[in-house]
Amino acid sequence: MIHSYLYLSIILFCLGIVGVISRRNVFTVFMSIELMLNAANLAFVAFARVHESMDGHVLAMMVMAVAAAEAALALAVVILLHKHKSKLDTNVFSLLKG
Amino acid sequence: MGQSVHYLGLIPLFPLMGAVFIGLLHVFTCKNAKLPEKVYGLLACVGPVLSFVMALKVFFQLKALPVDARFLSHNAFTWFSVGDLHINMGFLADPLSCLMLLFVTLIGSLIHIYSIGYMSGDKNYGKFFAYMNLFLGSMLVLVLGDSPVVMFVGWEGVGLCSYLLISFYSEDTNNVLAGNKAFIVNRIGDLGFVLGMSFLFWGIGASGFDYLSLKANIHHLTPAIALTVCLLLFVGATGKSAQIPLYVWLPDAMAGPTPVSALIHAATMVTAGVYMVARFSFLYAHVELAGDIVAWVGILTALLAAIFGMFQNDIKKVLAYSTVSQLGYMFAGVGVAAYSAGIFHVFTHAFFKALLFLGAGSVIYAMHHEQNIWKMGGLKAKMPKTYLTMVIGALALAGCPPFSGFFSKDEILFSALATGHYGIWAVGLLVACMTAYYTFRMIFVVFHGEPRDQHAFDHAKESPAVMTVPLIILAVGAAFAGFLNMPGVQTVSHWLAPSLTEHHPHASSFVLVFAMATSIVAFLVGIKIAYSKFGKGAAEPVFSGFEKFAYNKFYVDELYNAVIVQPYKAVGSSIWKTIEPNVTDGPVKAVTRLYMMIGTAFKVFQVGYVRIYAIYMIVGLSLMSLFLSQSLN
Amino acid sequence: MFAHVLSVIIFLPIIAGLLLLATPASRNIARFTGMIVSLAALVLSLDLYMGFQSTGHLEFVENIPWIASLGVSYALGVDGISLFILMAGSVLLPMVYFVFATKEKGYYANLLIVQGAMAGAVCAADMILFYIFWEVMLLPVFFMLGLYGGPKRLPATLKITLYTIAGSLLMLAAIVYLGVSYHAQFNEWSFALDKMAQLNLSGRVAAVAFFGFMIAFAIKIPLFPFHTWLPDAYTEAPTATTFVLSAIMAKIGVYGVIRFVVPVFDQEFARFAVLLAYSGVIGMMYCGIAAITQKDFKRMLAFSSASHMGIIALGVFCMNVQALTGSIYQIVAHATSTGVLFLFAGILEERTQTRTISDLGGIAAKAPVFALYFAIAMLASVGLPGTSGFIGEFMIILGAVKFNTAVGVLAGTTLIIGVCYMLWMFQRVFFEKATPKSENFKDFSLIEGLAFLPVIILIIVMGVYPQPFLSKITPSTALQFASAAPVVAQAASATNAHLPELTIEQK
Amino acid sequence: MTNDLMLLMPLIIVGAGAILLMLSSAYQKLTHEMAAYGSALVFAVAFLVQLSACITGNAVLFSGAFNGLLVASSFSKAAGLIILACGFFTAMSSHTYFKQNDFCSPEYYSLMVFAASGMLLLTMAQELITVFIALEIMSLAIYILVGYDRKNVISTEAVLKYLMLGAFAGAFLTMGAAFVYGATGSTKFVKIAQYVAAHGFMQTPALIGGSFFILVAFLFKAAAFPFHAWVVDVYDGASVPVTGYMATGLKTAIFAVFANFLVLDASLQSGWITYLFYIAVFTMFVGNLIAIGQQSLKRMLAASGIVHTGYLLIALVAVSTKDFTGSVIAYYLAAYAASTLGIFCALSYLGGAGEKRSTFDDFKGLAKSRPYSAAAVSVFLLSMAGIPPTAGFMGKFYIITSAIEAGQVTLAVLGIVSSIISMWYYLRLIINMYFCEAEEQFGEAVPSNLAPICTFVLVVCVFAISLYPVVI
Repeated sequence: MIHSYLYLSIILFCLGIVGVISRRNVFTVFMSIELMLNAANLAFVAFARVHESMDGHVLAMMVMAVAAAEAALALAVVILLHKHKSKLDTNVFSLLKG
Repeated sequence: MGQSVHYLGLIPLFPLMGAVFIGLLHVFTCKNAKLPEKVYGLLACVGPVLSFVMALKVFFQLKALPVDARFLSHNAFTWFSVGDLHINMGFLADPLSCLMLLFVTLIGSLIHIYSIGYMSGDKNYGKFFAYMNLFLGSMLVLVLGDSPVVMFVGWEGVGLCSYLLISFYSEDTNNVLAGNKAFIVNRIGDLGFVLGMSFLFWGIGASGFDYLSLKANIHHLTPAIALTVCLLLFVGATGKSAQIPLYVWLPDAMAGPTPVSALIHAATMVTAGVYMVARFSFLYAHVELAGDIVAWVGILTALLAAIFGMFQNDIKKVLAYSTVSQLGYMFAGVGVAAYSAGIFHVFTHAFFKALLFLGAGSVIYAMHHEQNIWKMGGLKAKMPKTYLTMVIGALALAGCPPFSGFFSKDEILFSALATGHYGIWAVGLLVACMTAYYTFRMIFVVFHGEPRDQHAFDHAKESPAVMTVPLIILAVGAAFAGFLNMPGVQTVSHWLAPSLTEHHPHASSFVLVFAMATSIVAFLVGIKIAYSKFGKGAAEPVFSGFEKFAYNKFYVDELYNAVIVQPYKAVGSSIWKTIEPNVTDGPVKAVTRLYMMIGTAFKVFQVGYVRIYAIYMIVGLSLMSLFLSQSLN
Repeated sequence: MFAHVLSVIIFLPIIAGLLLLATPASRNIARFTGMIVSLAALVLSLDLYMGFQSTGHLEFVENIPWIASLGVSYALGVDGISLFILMAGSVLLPMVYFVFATKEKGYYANLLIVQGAMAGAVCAADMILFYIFWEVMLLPVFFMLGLYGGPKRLPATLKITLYTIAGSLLMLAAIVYLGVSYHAQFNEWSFALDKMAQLNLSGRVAAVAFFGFMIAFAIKIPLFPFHTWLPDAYTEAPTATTFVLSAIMAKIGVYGVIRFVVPVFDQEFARFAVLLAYSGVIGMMYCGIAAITQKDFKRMLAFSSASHMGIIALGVFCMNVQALTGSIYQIVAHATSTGVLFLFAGILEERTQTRTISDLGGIAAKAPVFALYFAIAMLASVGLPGTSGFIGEFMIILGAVKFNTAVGVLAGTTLIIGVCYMLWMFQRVFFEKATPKSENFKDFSLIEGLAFLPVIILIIVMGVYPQPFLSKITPSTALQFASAAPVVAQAASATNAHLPELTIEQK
Repeated sequence: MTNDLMLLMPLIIVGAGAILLMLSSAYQKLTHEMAAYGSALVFAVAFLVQLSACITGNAVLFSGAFNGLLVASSFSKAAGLIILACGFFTAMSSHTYFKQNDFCSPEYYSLMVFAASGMLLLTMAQELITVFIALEIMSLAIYILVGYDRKNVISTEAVLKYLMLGAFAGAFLTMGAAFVYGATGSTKFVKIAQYVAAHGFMQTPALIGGSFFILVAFLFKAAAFPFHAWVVDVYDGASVPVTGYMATGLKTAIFAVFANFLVLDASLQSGWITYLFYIAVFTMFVGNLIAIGQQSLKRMLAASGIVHTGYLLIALVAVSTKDFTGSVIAYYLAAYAASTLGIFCALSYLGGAGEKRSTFDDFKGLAKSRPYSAAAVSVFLLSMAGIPPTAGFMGKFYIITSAIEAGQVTLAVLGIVSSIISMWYYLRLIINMYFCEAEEQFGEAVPSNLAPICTFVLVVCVFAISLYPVVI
């Protein structure tokens, strides 16, 4: 029973990874990262059930909170980027290199 | 045992101090205030004369001692001492060194006096005498040194002075080059000397490295080492005493002032090699083979030099080659284990060769530094003293009885014959004949016949007394020194006996007479040919064929230049131009270049696309997890 | 004689130098400070020399724990080996301030620092301390070379610095390895020199550590084929730096071998001695032969210096007391002869504005005193008996013959090679006719003459009466072989195995 | 209890200080100079308290109350000291920096203090989620600081890269934490250690995977190969003081928690040792190779930061889990922080308006115009290069010693080799400063003396740390 949860979380996680490395739109990238975090949350919750302890649920909550903070910052950054180049393609932002 | 006397140390010290004093005087005065030449002259002669007096003192003190304990020694101080190696700055006066001492100081003093006249007017007058004194000091160290190492000090010292004096007229490049040649060739010999000493030390040096201890332990030396040491030391001798193959420097050394040629390159320094071999007689006497090699090298050198001597035009060159050839005789003598004969020839040769050189110097002086004999002639009338003395010298050199050269040379030939070295005897005889020829060729051409250069002839006049008096003294020596070791009398041989390891061959009196007769014949033949060709005066010959070949000394210098000097320089420049930057420094350069290349190449990976960075992460991560999964099962 | 004399000798110059750098002092103040401080150091080290007991062990020991947890301590001391290198530095360096009057402030300051650092490296009795001074030694050289060097100085600077640092970092690894293995064997931390001798090392790692040390020293000496930094550095460096490099710093490399490699790695050393000896002797010949074709006399002297270092190093590798003592003696002799020659070369360059041999000539006639001094130094460097050069060279050759006949014979050729290029140069610069550049060459002033006089006298004295010096060296050198005798002896005999007919019977 | 408070006090002070600054910066009157002094004050006080705490013994905090989430070991305290010092000097140098650059507001300093509180928490964290939260407190603050120059597209790009990859790594951390939690039923280090001790490490795949993900996150923050690519760009984009702060404080915190996590259990450490070995080697060499080619000083320093991470990883490989003091790591971090901060301090006033002086060539002839600053910079560079008698040498010496002692001779030798390689680009700057003539002129007016003073204080530190290695 637990395994299916884990499989799901792992699949989500991998989807997230694929999203990060394949997509060039900043928004999509951040969403993929959120996906990964939620995969982690799912795992936490699932394990919490296995161990029959509340810790996992608490942890999931905390992760969500942090993820929210991160997302807030991410949005700010997105706005900045759009201000500068009016594009959200990560490849546009490659002045720093070499 | 012999006794220790302190004044031995003084003998070399006098001239050395003189050298330092005169040298400083010269250095500090030469720029502005010039000192009168008299001062230098007097200062210069003090040292040698004092040493000569000391030498006499030594001689008489030795004479007083019983024959088997005839040596004086003085150990000044411990020079250096490391592990088994103990070297004292010690001096040893035994009959052998005493003999050398006497004639070195005597002739040294005479030549110093002579130089006062000869060098007059030279701007480096002081420097000259400083060098001369320095030389005499080193020579005396060489003679008196009680161990090979101390001898080596003198050995190198005289080499240095010879270098300095050959390149004395340093304005002219050729003189300096001649000086370099002399020093470098000598150094080649010295390498042999040093290595020889090293082997000797590791052989038997541990228990004392002075001659007496070495003599005592000589039987501990393995034959192989003994032979090696003998040959290596002989290499040293060939360098110093101008034997094949290292004789080439001596003729060029004539670039120096004539008194230098007389003192250093005829009378004293060049005989150091012979002296050294005689010193090591206790060693050479043990090694037959080494002796034979020495003898043959010697006699062949004598032959070669005689051949060259017959075709030289430069009066000093003639004498130079005759010196080389006489040195060859000496080595032949010591080679056949007739050490006393060899040393005796050194002794007599010192007189007549110094005489000849000084005479030649006097001629050159008179002819305003003209050295080509074909520019001279008929000088007999102009400078009788010089003529007479030089004839005496020539007769002695040519080995005319009863002049000194006859007895000493005859002694050598006789020993060769008596010890069964017939080949050496034969060659020796031939050389004797040639010697007579070229000596009198020179005499006839220079003094007889018509003057070839009228102008020079008119201005030519007899040299001042300060130059002629030494000539006369030397002439006396050249004439009568031979009687000291007449067959039957053998004073010198007996005198030397204690310090030499030789057993006189007991040959029948017939052999003795035969040897004498043959050498007299050789002399007569030689002089006859010379007279018939040049007696009436002759024009300068044009050489062709073999003569030309001999006149150019068989192109040996050119050969050495092509085979040794040029390749050496080539190697040098190739190292510097090619090997250093490309081979030795190659790896370093390569590493640097690689380093920079990689550095620039690596910038490519910093593409600047954040996505790519994420991909790096994932790729690395997946690789790691791959290894992980393998390590798990 | 007070307790911390060594520390004073080390830190007085360093502090003075740093102060000079930190303060806006004028160049004259800098020069006089340098003069006074270096003379003070000289006085102190003479005092030291007088007080030296020549027991063969370390004397004037100072030992203050520093990093307790790793047993690193501030430990100083001198023995017969280090004493002479220390003395060479103290005696020679004051001259520089007298001779070179018009240099930058930093020039003098750096000289002071390097003097102190070298003294420290020589006196250090703890490997970490040694390493620190060893590295610090390089920095002033780096700055002097880069700031006051010749036109092509930058590449030379980089080369010497990177080359040397590369070597010494490897040495650091080796040092640490020694410390750790001491901890492993005796279960206490220590980097003290005398304790390292008790280590018994073996196996591949030991050999690697051995080379870690050896390469560092080989680069510093420099030993063939690690010498390629030398010609450029010596040529481009300002005279004083070249002087320091050749006269003392190179010697510290040799000192390192004697002090660190021989006692600690006796097996490896015995194993590789022949190889090293050959590299020494080849270096001698290689550089000596290269020297003869140089157009630039400073570069020629650089090569000659490298050539001499080859022979000095050889003396160390010969594993017998004569050769070792010889090379220590030669260290001082070479410092006094070649070092001084470099100073003379500097003077020559300053007065004629050229370094090209062919531009010069006839100086002997123009400047007799200069010529005399130069000649004496030159003769010492070609090892003429009666000068300091002979004693060491003779003993080295002697020892080399014992160690390995072939090496000995090759080593002997130094007599010839040296004299070739030296005479060649002397002829062109001092003899022959004066050239436009050299015809109004100014002879030494009285001050300069007096400044150099002690060294010239020293050259003669060390040649005529060396025993007093040797008697201070030999106890220590003898001790070197007391420790590692058996291995070394059998190795030495093994090296001669290839010519049995020449194996010498020792009675 | 008081003792415990004492130990926690720095964290409290910093946290409170951060909030206070944040609030007070709402007032118009508060200029950013004042904020700078304020933050400096906070750091100074916290530092002193921490120092006094160091003198008193160490203990597990509130083992009852906080349930052992936080531990103040001597190591964490040392790390804390370093972090606070970094904060202090960064505040000072930013004060001078913002005399010449005008995108500052008081919040900047409060964010810096927030970051510091996150770092302190990180050093003491003994529980995975605490680690995660502390990491995020720190990172969020740093993200903002990196992108603080809103007008500047460069810094925006930098924050994009950092944020995106950082969040990416953060996701790994959470996933790792989840797995570890799943395997052991707890996220507390103590419990995990107990579990590992009971069941062994290699037997539980979830545990392996989890710890692996956690390591990945740490390695990313520490800028180890292959998670290093962002460093150069982000350091380049951020403003000088922030870069300095990241290079020193952040790295200190990360390595503190990294070590704490790694020494949980011997089998855990030994499980990862081979990977750390290779990562260390690659990190050193890749870092060097990136550094060689750089023209901009900031990028070179970033790359050299990667190399130093490599050295620290050597130390991690060599740490013994039994009696872990972390002294070697702490010492190296201190030495590295002193010299790096020093350089960034110097840059913050040498750089001039808009960081005009940034490339190697811009530093030519600096020794003429600013002899003392040039000397200071050379000292820092030599320290980074590990030339005695600077602190950098001692640090390297300790690391190599510990590595060889732990039998990692190869690693030690490779470390040496890498520091040989690194020589060139450190010397290069010295050569430019001393041996080359200036090509263009820069306004050398010093806006304020704080940064120069700090620089020289740090010079003294560099020598002091090496001559009195109290940490060991």
